[in-house]
Amino acid sequence: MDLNYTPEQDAFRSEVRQFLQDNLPDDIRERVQKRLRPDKAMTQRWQKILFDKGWGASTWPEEFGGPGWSPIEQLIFEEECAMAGAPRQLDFGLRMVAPVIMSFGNDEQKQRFLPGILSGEDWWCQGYSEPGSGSDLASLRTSAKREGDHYVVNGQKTWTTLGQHADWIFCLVRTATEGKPQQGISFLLIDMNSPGIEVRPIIMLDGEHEINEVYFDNVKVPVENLVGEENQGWTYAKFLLGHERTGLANVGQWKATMKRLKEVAREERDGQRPLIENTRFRDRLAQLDAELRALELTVLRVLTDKRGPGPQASILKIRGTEIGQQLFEMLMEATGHDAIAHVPDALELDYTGPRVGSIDATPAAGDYFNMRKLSIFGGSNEIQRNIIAQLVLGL
Amino acid sequence: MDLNYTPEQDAFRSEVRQFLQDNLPDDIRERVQKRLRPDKAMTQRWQKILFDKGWGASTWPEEFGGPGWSPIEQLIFEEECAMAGAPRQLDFGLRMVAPVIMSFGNDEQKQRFLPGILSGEDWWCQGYSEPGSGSDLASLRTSAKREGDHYVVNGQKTWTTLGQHADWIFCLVRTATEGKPQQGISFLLIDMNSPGIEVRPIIMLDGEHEINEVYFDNVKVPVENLVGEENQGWTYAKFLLGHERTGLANVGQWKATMKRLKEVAREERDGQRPLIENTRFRDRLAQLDAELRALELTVLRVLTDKRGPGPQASILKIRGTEIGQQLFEMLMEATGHDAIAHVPDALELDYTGPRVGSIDATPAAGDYFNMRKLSIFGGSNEIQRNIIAQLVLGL
Amino acid sequence: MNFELTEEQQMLNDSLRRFVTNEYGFEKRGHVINSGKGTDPATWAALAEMGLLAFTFPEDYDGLGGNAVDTLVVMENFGRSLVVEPYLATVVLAGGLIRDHGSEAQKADILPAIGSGERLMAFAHSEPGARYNLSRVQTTARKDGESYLISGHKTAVLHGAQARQLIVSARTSGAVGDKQGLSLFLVDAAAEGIEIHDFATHDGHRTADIRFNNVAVSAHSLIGTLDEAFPAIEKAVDLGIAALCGEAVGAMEAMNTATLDYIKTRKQFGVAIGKFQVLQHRMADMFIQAEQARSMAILAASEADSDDRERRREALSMAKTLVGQAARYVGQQGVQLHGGMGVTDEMFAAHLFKRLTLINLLFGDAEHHLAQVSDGLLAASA
Amino acid sequence: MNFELTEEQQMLNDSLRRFVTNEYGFEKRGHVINSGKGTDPATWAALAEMGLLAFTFPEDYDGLGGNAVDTLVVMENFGRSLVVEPYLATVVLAGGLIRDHGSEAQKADILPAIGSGERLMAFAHSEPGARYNLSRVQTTARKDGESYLISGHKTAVLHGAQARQLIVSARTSGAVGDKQGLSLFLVDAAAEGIEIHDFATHDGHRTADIRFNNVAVSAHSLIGTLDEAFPAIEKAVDLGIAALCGEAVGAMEAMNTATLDYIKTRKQFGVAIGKFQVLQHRMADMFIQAEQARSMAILAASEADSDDRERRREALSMAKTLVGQAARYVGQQGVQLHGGMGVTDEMFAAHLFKRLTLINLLFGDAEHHLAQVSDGLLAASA
Repeated sequence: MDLNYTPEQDAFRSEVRQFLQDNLPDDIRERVQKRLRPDKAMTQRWQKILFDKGWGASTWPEEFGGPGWSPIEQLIFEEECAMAGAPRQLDFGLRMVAPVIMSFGNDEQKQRFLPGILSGEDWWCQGYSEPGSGSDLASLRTSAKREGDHYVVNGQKTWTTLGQHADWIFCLVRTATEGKPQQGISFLLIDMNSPGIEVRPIIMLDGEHEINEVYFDNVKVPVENLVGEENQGWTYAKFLLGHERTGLANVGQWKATMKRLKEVAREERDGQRPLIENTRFRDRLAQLDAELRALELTVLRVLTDKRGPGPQASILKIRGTEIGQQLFEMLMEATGHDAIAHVPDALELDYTGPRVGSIDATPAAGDYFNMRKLSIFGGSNEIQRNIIAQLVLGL
Repeated sequence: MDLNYTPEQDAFRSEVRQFLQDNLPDDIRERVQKRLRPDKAMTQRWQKILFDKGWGASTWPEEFGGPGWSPIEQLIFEEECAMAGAPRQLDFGLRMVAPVIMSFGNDEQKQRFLPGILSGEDWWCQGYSEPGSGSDLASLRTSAKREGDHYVVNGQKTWTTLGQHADWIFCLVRTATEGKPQQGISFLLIDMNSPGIEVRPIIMLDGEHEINEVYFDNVKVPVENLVGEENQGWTYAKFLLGHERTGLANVGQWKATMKRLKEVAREERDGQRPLIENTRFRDRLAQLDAELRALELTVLRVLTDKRGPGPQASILKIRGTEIGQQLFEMLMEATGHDAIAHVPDALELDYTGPRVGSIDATPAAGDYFNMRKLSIFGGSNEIQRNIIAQLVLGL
Repeated sequence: MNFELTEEQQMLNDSLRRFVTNEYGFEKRGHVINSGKGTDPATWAALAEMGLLAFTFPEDYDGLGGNAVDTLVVMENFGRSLVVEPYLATVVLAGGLIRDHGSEAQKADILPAIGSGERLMAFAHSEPGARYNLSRVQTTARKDGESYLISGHKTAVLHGAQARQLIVSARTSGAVGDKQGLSLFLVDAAAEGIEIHDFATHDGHRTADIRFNNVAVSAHSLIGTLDEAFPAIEKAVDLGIAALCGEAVGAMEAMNTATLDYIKTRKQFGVAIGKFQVLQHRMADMFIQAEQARSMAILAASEADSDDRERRREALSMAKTLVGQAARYVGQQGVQLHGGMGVTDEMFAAHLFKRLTLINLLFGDAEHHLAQVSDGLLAASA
Repeated sequence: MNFELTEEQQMLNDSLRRFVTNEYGFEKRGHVINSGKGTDPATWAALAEMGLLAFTFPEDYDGLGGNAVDTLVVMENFGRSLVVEPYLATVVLAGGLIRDHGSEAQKADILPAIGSGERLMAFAHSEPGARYNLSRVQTTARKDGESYLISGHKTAVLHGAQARQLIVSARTSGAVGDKQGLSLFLVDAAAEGIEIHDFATHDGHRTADIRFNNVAVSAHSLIGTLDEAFPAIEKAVDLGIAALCGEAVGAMEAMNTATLDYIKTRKQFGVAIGKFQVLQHRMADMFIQAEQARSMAILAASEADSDDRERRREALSMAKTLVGQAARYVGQQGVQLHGGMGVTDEMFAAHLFKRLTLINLLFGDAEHHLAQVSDGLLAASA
């Protein structure tokens, strides 16, 4: 048992850090660190820079253009990126559809789709949830009927994050109605420019446009866009949900957020003293800091476990989202009543108008509101506890 | 809306306080305030003193020898008794079986049983739970078979608090096996000196003998000891459970405990300063103090509500027990590692031997352990939340 | 000891509840907010018509002689429908200050004008970096002949840009942080040297950032006693806290109702999700929290008018602590039980959550007030 | 970076687990406790036989050169079966102090004697009213010719009455509360002037209250450097904390296993109570808490031997905070889920709960250590 990083891992960390220092554009860094409104161009620009370095997909094996890093190296990379103020890479392509294509797609699909994901040229979104099927995903009803060499898709998807930018959507669709609801589901890749697709924005409680509804009206999808076998999509979805949960621990991101929270606590004033000198506020910070450390160690334990992450990964989803939510709650509470003002224009980099309080107050409440999604999306935390109870504890 | 007590209520409080000052024996007060081991003689002595004053049963109407106090007066009486260090009166007779006898018993039963309860001469205990039926009370199996002018009782009761002292036990017994389990239950009063009854102690986790198992082997009970109608016992039991829950808020008791906790926080040392100057400890005390205030006000709201306590009373049971448990947890933590020592002899009034730490450390951990029962007995807090969800919220 | 509303309060409650239910729906509220004006003239006039804007003023000034319990009744109804009118700023804070500390002339001029709905007011007290420390005032009022010149920077001024007059706290002596040396002035919002930035808040209200640059006011503008304004400020804030506690209780009730409705109808895995025991217990806990908060809001309202400072402060800080915690719990869990719908702007629950969140942040969050209670225990033991 | 046990540790773990499972059942444990002796000679000899009592001592003194991670393995197994032997007092605390700070002669005399099982030791440090403040020492050691005379009152001395030798902290200079001026002495428990009161603890261990009345010890009894013992005391306590964290993790695992078994078999309303979703989620939370605590126990063990004070203290206080909180949660909920049975002395769960409770109280409870972490943040920001 040795909790120190090896010299090789330390050297790797230095290399990543140096690269970030040299290559992360200042305007991007500023945007991220000030928690301004993200945009598509920024994400794509950064993805291209990583791609050019050969680091476009930290989790991919070498054969598909990944760097072939170990799980620990992936974690180091993510942490350094977050700490440096790099934007989050787009998970939907890199970490969600790509592993499915790699594992279940055919060679043609791999050659056709993976390069665009890696370079960031193709923007992917997810078509899983439907208005009637949230936690009960298997009850989905969007249908795909085989007609000759294509499927005709009808139905509606929802909670499609960043779908307004997307070139492609990966969908779970119903190709058969017999048997259990889990049977008869297929995994389909759909061009967002296909006729019959309409994207409608859903405004979130923070006033931002991040999620969408996607309507399919007789959308024709070539059969070669079916991944794996027809009616086996549930298997791939479950495979993918496991992937998603490990990522949702989000330790690198939260360590960067914690660092910022500590800075904010030093910068914000509590009357005659810096806020960090307020024992009550600092105690809560300390509690959260300890919980984050426990989460980090638990992630490392899972990553180095030769048996790989099992249903225990649900712990990471639960704790990761709870800690993330508390971090943003404290960031809001740190700025006190300055956080009440809603100044959406001030979320742009070029904003020079008036604002209330420090720059940290501007995104504070909006971010807190937005982060409530963490315990709902990606399998709600209630569902995660069901998974632990049933699959780990056998209840 | 007026949260002040009326002048009449203030005068009543003064009268009670004066009576307690004049009549509560010092040795009893000392025993209670030092949280020493309770004993039967002490409880009976105090009950007799109250009885002689006409205050033996604060909740009883005048026709049965009660003082006919309003709910607010009852609360004031309880609070003053607790604050003065009077021992708790025995609920099983006064507040559990007595209301059932008053409401459902016949005149003969009222005349026969109520006076002994009021004077404290008769010690009552409760025979509800059985090894197989905890929260699922209706599944009880102790049987009473009618044979001529008596019932023959066979079976086993458990969790019988202070049953080792009891003269009488009120029991739920099965008199019919058809229909739903709630049907076929009868409410029987049984003389603990009847042949065939055996009481076996259960030692609790604090090492004390407080609860018992009671075995019935062909115990003959005269039919005139049946309360109300045969097979209608479930109705009476539910009536009684409602009574019990209101009492379980225990506000008077907890206010006295809170007062003591504040004193302990001033008396215990945290190195160079009194513990109360430890901000972290004091903040938790303040939180609990606020919660207790909220509970008190909620009790007063329920008591003055003309519609009477409905299933909302479950809130009082939940919050009352949670607050009580936290009070004793803090009393333990206030004495720090001094609380680890287990010195059972020191729970007697005449103990003069060595102990660890202050006198408050002696009962600290044992009381904390013992109080875990609060959220389990009397309808577990899980059951109470079921009641709120189902009966209040209609879920 | 009783918790009943008076007949008058019951009537007030009934008519207000009818009004917000019938005239202040979700859509209407959206229009008011989107107007950017911070108040809806028709609604404000209707509230004046009902007598609400004068309820807590003395009868000599066209009021009804009401108290903080009446305010509780009003705010609870506002909370239920998330009314965004400037009632707290104008009636509770500014109106309360004038009522309790104004000169005869000030009362005669202002209270009837507020009561009739024709004048909006605001209380400009907080300053950047002060957080919840009420005595941390850097704004100064310098005597200049017969007038005072006010300079400084106020923030979090609720409905400040909508007000015709501002009540401004300023230091007339003492050092920053001293409780002694603070004074209150009545300032015309249109006076020279005032720069106002108007902002929306996340919950559909308005807040202003106001700079005073040698703003001249006459000596008659002084409210109460020179240098002795701290107790008045503290009490005004306590009245504000009591009002917010009432509003929070109404919003929590609305959140619980909305959530209960949702989980009774929303189906997953073939059953209404309200059949899942975990959600049942969550809902029970939300209900318990709201009930405890209601008890504390009643306590706050009963003590808010009191001049027994120790007792009032303990009660108000206890109330804001538990109400803030309950607002957090009920708000978060209400959203959680609404699932994905809960984080969309189209659901009332999301707006209830936002208001509940901001109520916790106004006039001191739960942690701040717990610290007040805690430090009060230390004082009591000394 | 790896979390695997070495082959040696794996063997240790396997043989110890076999031993406690086969030889240290509930009934056996009850007999040991009821004997009042605080140790079972046969068990202690078996532990010595396995090499456990010498595992963390240098090879030069018949040890195996192990570290706090080995102690973690041992303590976790002890926690699982609630072994009440004086391992913490003798091996971890006293043994650790001698190993790290003893003179050659002290090491040569004591370490092999501990390792072979023939000598029990205890660490007498805490004093009445000190609570968890390690520098709050009033006991004095006064130089008297070539000896020291020790006077004072020590409390919460784990297995103090069973020890043949005590390591006693005493003030040789400075004022009460100073970190400077503390020294450690080796004292024979049978020395004149020592009065020992032996007490049972609620969890079946023993604790002593010890008074020293001019107890004379030779200058050779000094352990480490005169006046400079504070860092040694702090580190010994950190080793103790790491050991307790390991024990807690074992006890939590046992509690979760026992509770899971119980709710899978206990029936109410016609079904196993483990079918109720609320209990399922409770159990999931107990499992999560235990896993997080395990991560922190590993951190504690990895840092406990470090001489980098800041880093070690932060890690150990973070660990004790989260482990203490987890111990509280898992202990309380384990009892709750056992229902009435959980509060009876006959259930193993009740004993696990008691031990978990006392572990939180030993060497600083969760709140104490959270304050340490918190104040460390302030230092880091200064």
